[in-house]
Amino acid sequence: KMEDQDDGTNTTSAVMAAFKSFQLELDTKHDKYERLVKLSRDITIESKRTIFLLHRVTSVPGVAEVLAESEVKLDGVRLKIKQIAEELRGQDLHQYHRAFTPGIQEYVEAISFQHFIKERALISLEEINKKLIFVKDNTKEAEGDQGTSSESIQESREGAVYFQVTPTDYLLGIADLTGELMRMCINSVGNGDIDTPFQLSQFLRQIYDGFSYIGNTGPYEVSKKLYTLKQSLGKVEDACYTLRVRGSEIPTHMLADVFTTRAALIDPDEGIS
Amino acid sequence: KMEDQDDGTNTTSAVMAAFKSFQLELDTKHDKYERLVKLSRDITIESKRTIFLLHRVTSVPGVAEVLAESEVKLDGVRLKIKQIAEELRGQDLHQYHRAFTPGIQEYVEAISFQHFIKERALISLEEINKKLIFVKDNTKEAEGDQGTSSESIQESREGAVYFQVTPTDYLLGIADLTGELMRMCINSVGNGDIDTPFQLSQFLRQIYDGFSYIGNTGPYEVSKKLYTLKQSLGKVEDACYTLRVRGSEIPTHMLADVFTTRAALIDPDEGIS
Amino acid sequence: EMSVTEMFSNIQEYLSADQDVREDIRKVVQVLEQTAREILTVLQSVHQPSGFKDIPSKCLKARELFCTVRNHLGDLKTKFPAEQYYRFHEHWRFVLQRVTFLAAFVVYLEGETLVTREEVAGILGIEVDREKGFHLDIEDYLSGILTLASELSRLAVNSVTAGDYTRPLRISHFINELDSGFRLLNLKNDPLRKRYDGLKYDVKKIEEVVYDLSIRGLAKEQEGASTGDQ
Amino acid sequence: EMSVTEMFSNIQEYLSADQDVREDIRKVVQVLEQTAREILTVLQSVHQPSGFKDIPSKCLKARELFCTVRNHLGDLKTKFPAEQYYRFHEHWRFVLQRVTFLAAFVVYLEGETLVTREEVAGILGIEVDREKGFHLDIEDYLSGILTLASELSRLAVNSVTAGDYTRPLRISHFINELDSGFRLLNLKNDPLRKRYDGLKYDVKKIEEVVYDLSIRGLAKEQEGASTGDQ
Amino acid sequence: EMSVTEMFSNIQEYLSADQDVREDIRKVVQVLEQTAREILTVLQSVHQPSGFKDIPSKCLKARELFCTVRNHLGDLKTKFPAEQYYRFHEHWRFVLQRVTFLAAFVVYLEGETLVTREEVAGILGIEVDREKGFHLDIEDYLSGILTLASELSRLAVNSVTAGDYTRPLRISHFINELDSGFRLLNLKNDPLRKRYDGLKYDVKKIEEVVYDLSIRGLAKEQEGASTGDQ
Amino acid sequence: EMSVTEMFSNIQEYLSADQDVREDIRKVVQVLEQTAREILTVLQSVHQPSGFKDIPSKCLKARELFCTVRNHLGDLKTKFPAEQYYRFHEHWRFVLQRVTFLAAFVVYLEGETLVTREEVAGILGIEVDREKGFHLDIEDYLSGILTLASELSRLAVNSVTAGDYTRPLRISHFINELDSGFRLLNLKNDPLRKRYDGLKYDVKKIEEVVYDLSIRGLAKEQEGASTGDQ
Amino acid sequence: EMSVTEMFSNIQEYLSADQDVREDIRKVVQVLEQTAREILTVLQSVHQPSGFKDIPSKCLKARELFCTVRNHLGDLKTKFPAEQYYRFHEHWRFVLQRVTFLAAFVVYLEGETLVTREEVAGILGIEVDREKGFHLDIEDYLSGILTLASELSRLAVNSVTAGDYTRPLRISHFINELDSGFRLLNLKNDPLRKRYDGLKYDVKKIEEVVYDLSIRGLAKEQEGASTGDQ
Amino acid sequence: EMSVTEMFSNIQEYLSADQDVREDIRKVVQVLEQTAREILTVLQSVHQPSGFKDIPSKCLKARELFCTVRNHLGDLKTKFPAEQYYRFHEHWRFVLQRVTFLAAFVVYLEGETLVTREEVAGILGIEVDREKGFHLDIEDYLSGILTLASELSRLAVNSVTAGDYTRPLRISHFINELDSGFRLLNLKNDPLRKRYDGLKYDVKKIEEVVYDLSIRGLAKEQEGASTGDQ
Ligand SMILES: [Mn+2]
Ligand SMILES: [Mn+2]
Repeated sequence: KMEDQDDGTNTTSAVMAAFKSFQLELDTKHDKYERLVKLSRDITIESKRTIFLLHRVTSVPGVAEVLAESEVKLDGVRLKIKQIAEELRGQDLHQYHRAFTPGIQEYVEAISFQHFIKERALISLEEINKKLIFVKDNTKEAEGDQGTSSESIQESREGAVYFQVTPTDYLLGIADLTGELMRMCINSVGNGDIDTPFQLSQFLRQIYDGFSYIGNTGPYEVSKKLYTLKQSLGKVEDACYTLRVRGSEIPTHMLADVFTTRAALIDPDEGIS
Repeated sequence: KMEDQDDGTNTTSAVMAAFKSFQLELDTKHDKYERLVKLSRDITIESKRTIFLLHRVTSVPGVAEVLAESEVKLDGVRLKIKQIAEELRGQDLHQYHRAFTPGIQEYVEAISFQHFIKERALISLEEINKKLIFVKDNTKEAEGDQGTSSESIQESREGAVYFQVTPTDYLLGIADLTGELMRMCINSVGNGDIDTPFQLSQFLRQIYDGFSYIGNTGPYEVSKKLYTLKQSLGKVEDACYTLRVRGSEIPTHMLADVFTTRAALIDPDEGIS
Repeated sequence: EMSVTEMFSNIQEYLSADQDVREDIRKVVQVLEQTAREILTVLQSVHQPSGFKDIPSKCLKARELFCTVRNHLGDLKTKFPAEQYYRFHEHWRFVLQRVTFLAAFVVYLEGETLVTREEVAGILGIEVDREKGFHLDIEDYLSGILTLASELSRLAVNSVTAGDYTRPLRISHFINELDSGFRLLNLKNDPLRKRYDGLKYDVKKIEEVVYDLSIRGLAKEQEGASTGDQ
Repeated sequence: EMSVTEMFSNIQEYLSADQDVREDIRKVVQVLEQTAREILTVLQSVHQPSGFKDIPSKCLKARELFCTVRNHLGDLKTKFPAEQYYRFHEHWRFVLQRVTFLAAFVVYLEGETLVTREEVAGILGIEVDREKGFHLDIEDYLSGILTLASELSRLAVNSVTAGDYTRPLRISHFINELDSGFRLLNLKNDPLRKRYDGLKYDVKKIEEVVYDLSIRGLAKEQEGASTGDQ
Repeated sequence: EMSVTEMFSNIQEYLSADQDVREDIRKVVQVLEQTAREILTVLQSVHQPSGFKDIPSKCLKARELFCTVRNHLGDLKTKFPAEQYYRFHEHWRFVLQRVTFLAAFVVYLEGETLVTREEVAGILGIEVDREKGFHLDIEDYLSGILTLASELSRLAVNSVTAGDYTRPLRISHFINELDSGFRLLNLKNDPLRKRYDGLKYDVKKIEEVVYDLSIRGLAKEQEGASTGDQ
Repeated sequence: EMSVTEMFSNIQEYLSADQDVREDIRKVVQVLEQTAREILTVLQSVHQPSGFKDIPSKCLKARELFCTVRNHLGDLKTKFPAEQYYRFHEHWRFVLQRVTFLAAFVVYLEGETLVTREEVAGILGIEVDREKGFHLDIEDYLSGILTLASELSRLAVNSVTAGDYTRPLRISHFINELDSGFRLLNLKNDPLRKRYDGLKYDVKKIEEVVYDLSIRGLAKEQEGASTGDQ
Repeated sequence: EMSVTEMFSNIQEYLSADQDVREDIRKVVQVLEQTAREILTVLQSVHQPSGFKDIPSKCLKARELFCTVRNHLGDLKTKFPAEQYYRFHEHWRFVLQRVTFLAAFVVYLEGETLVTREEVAGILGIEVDREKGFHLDIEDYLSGILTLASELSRLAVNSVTAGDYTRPLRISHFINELDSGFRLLNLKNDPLRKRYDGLKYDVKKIEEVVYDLSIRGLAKEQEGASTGDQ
Repeated sequence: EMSVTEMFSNIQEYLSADQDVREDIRKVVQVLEQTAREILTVLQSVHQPSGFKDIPSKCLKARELFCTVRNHLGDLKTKFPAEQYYRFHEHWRFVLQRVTFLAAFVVYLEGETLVTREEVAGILGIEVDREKGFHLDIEDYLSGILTLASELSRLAVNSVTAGDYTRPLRISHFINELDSGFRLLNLKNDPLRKRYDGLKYDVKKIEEVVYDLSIRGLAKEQEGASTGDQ
């Protein structure tokens, strides 16, 4: 039935050979993409869990312990990012960007949250990227149990592997951070902590001003998050407002009692500055 | 600052203990879900590649070879489904259904396509499920390189593991199959094969009638695919129409030539029945 | 040719049966919702100034209505194969969270303790372990508990209105414990997470009530007395 | 406080620079599209009955215009850092597929062979390997080739109108080979897959033309002659 | 052939007539909305500190404007056959809910009672029973009542600002009763259900106002006095 | 207080009754859809190559099933007061368009004429005039007719495949008439307008079938013979 | 306070006036659409086998109806200030494209030439230059022309059915010229670009008709004869 | 043939010119947006606790930046013929609403008055009357005013936090007046209507702030003092 097809295929081995190489090239690319998607999912989950862990600082006494535990978790995440970096070695990062961008954004959110808790400051893109320079380390490598992905790692080249978070992923991660900061603020109020909300409102306002300054010149995904960001800021400002309003009543009533029964409450005026 | 929180947490170890167990339960569930999503993605990719492979039967002489190769690929897919089955052992399949339904639907599409090529018939749900009963086999198990997931497999129980495709996943897979059958039909015309299009139009009409009969009583996803299904049928009917119309011209011209130069072309009237 | 038609007939039969099951479930769920609303009406009255006096009798009345809930849930179990719980989960998920909340509210009002999953299951006449039969999903249990938290923040406000200045402190203690518990959990971006996000506002509200009482010296006054009561 | 503002200033600078790069790229791409339309107009005339006579001269004219294409692409390369090809890929993806098709069409018309990726890269003055610089992405190459297939199915039809009965057979042979090649590929559900789905209709159309010629004995007549030509 | 043309001509006549009816309805609805906005402006002023003094005169003024509403609705009835109420329901649904709310607000301000469906129908000059003619659909009535609830939560806030510390308590009582009423209803997942879900926020808001008064001893102070007033 | 509770109890009664009506309607509509699907299965078989032979017997079978349709629709009428047709219209709108199409298809297959609204009403056992009772809305009739057009374009294709070369010509004539009819209508930008926009594709499709037959002399050949048949 | 009210009253006056203008425009556009449909019905009949005979008389009839179009458009101009053309453009954009197509179709049928923008403006009694008054926007002109292309591909098919084998060749020539013209344009990614992408299907369709005639020797046969006719 | 090519060449010239105009407009709009963002940054700092002290200096700084706005808008006017305002309206609509808001904010901060359309036009260096040239469309003015309302509700909150207890009362008065104004308008179901629906949330928010101050006696306390200041 298909005789003329037959000799067609035989005589034109050049075209078929070319397409066989295309097949290999495409499959290799797709497989790599798929491995990156899986790494990204792992990073997302572990980063989210780190954020949950970090929220415990507002209720638990041992801040240092929580921070230490979060560092261990983030070290784990960074090992995954190292695997991404290894996959991307010699590649154009942007070719596979869509595969791992969700995970990286979530990592930015987690590390910047941790950084805020430690330093009460915004982590810079440079600081984030500095932590993503990995020295070649075979012992650590063997430890990782992802048999599938380690097969294709080319460890032949000398020197460090590194991963570069793009400014856009950084921005998107920071935009999400503001939601966590809002949660932290409300939690602080609930726990009788008055300093933190005022600190947070200052900090969030700075970030909000920063995003307003960028406005719609950034990528579309950033503009989309502006609304949520504004809402979070509103919630934090409302919380500070309430603290201020209720604080206004102390002097008129039995002030002494307050200080004896609730030593945690300090004069809110201090908190404002 | 948070002294009263402190003794709160100490004195109420019952509640905290309960929540610690909840934490474990939730994390276990989410981890399992995640592993199933990954398996599903693997199944999808491998099933899609099997379908591409099967389309080569209309252009390549060795149908048997292609079928054999597809069987090897589908064996690989079934090993992954076995892993799903092992994850689900003792679980309620529907609890994790959303995690693996895309992969399973794609597998149904691939196996039913293979079955049609072999048997020119629709594979039944029972036949599909029959192939998803797995005997405990430790050698095969060790072969699988997914170190992460094998950790949690409980191989203690005796007997076979099995997986049951739901009727809905079966329906959705078959709905997608019709798209592949349409492709196969047009490819056949392009390759001068006249029997196949008429067989396919008969077969597709039956499936279309079947879906019409189910109508909107099925799940929403099925209804959504009805339009594409109707379009595929239209394309196949058009192809048969063209074959018939152009076939009508033979007798009036130099019929003999046709048979000598293009032996592949048989009288289209035969193809109609 | 015959076989394709047959196959689709079989599937159509399956789908019909499935719809019948769902229809049956929907009916039971509807009456269950009705009963849940009745229990809610009974318990809601504790927010009224007058309602603080006879909490025990309200609890008793609610307990009685839970018999009906048990009956309905007993009925529900018979409508589908036990091992397909999650196939139809969406149908009763909402109402089960609702009655869990109601059970938790009753238990709280009775003894100011957090109802355990086992207790809820007991009150509803269902199981804790999936393997044993119709059970209470952990996320549904947690969701019900979160509704309790927001109900208690309202109760704290209203108990001040009713002149009971010690209850808010006890509620505060209770809610803080609950909050600590929830902070142990890693939630996905699902409805439960969204509901959990509301908890911090309940905690905040109660803290504000306690604060209001503190600065007025109202908390301290009664504190000694009420601790004895507990 | 200062530092947050600074950080956002830096990012804003980055974003501005990014937009400038994109603006530059867009401008070059626009003139490239203009040139592509000109080449297309030159080559389109082969579909006219009169156009079959002087194909070589048309090809020459197109070849000249490819110089301009090379210049534009040379210009394009200078607009962004070489290793960020895929960051801006979407901007030139479409036009690169377009000129790939045009190169493939010229090469086909000249010698009835399938242009290789290397040849296209040569005609466009770009690279094959990503590592070496501005290159031709494999999917863009394949996409351009698929456009050729559909152009050839049209050419088969029009060559019959123009009285050339042997060309369709040669096209049929060529397209069948291409089809066999594409069947080796595993495509994702992306634009390329969608475009590939059209190939089977081109194959079908050409098969129908060949059939029409066969049953009228028109194919055979000239066949001997044209085989010699090739 | 003739008959098909004739048939479609008839159909076109029908379609034109239908479009004319809708156009007529739209025009009446527009002026009705205008009047509704005027009534709202009259009643809105009760939220102003000064507005608490002359509520009765505001109500009178609103009552007068309801004459205009009655006229417009009387006009509306003449625009379409009575039995096709639901065919065009969407056109006036929104404005009918609006004027229902306004009627309920007036009635509340006058005597602090919940307007009945009969009363609303009376004020609007329409029917309660669907059988008797242009009527007030029950869902539209309920929707108007829910708008009242949210208006009253705002009134509670503003009456405190205006120095009236007893009104919030009365509003609280009223709203609680309304809430109990709604809890008797088994609402489907429709727009009304969604709006009802908002009621609990109004209830909570008013409870918090009452709480604020209680904890500052402001509620009791006036209570004795105001009870006399009423 | 009593009165509010009473009032809401009454309202709940009304709402329950309404929900029961809707439940009843839904059930009848469901079986109606089932019957409609059965008729479709019967009629769809005319597209099979073998199906062209025994069209009359298929029509008879469909006619029998329309008895069931009439019964279901007769049942449906009893479920709600006649003047509330438009209140529940959305429940049966889709299925009524469906059975209208099926009636139009049967009538076409029997005598190749366009079914009138009166005929459809007769087949379905319902009214044409809204005033007389449960009727066939004009938009629903038109929608059913448009479905027929697209079914006939498919039939034209398949009748050629089955070797019947004259039917497409008759279908072409029929569809052109229908198209002229629709051109008399001034449709708004509603679903019907969108569906009508699809009619031109059906017209074009059938014209191309007729063209294919004409250019091969197939239309004329059979025409003589078949004209005698009819 | 006074001034704010005054200011908003002024604004409301402005808004009302604007809405009135839009209402007026809508009404004129509606009758214009009616007339456009009538012209279409007149011209559509050229697709009928019988329609090929008296094309001139159909064109005359259409020309008469264009008087009405001119009147309506004259009316439209008076409804709004000339310099606000683009403020209300969306209201008449669609119908203007429609009558442009109809004018282009008439002109083609009369002399097989492409109507210029000036000619269309003349037929419609409007301006070409925006500065001079109510004009025909260039995009709307182009859009009307593209509709003509698809109508001609249909005409090519139907003229073969009607036995006129030379018209498709002339249409093919005309369409190729049009296609070359459009290739000179640099269209943005707007609706027009999308519509232009459809042109290549019309070109292809007509080429296939010509092919069908060629391979059967039908094109040549008549060619000699028909050339004389023209 | 010549003429078609010529015609399309002319059209392409026109299209190019049009695209150039749009490109020019886009560029000016981009820098205008940049300036708008700078003004926003200046004014947003009033929300900082420290920002309440030097509002006048912030306003001065903003006023200076409005010079730049005027220059940009002056530049914008030169990019297209005045009568084609609505042809390109969408390009600058958003930014014009933005700078209107900023102008309204400055004017409010300076003297706590509502900026009129005339004032905005003055600040922006554009016209009020459409006839006189590049003007401020009324919808754009209203949209800018609504943005001010929501900014002021935020300002009320933050001024309390900063210890200024009288500002919220003045804002409340201002917003109520604005609300009354808007109630005079009959807005269609367009974006403006949607934005207006948000105004009631701003009103409510500010009323709650005033309430919080009233119940704690904070409003009165400062009022005496601050009244002197003003
Ligand atoms: Mn987050
Ligand atoms: Mn598929």
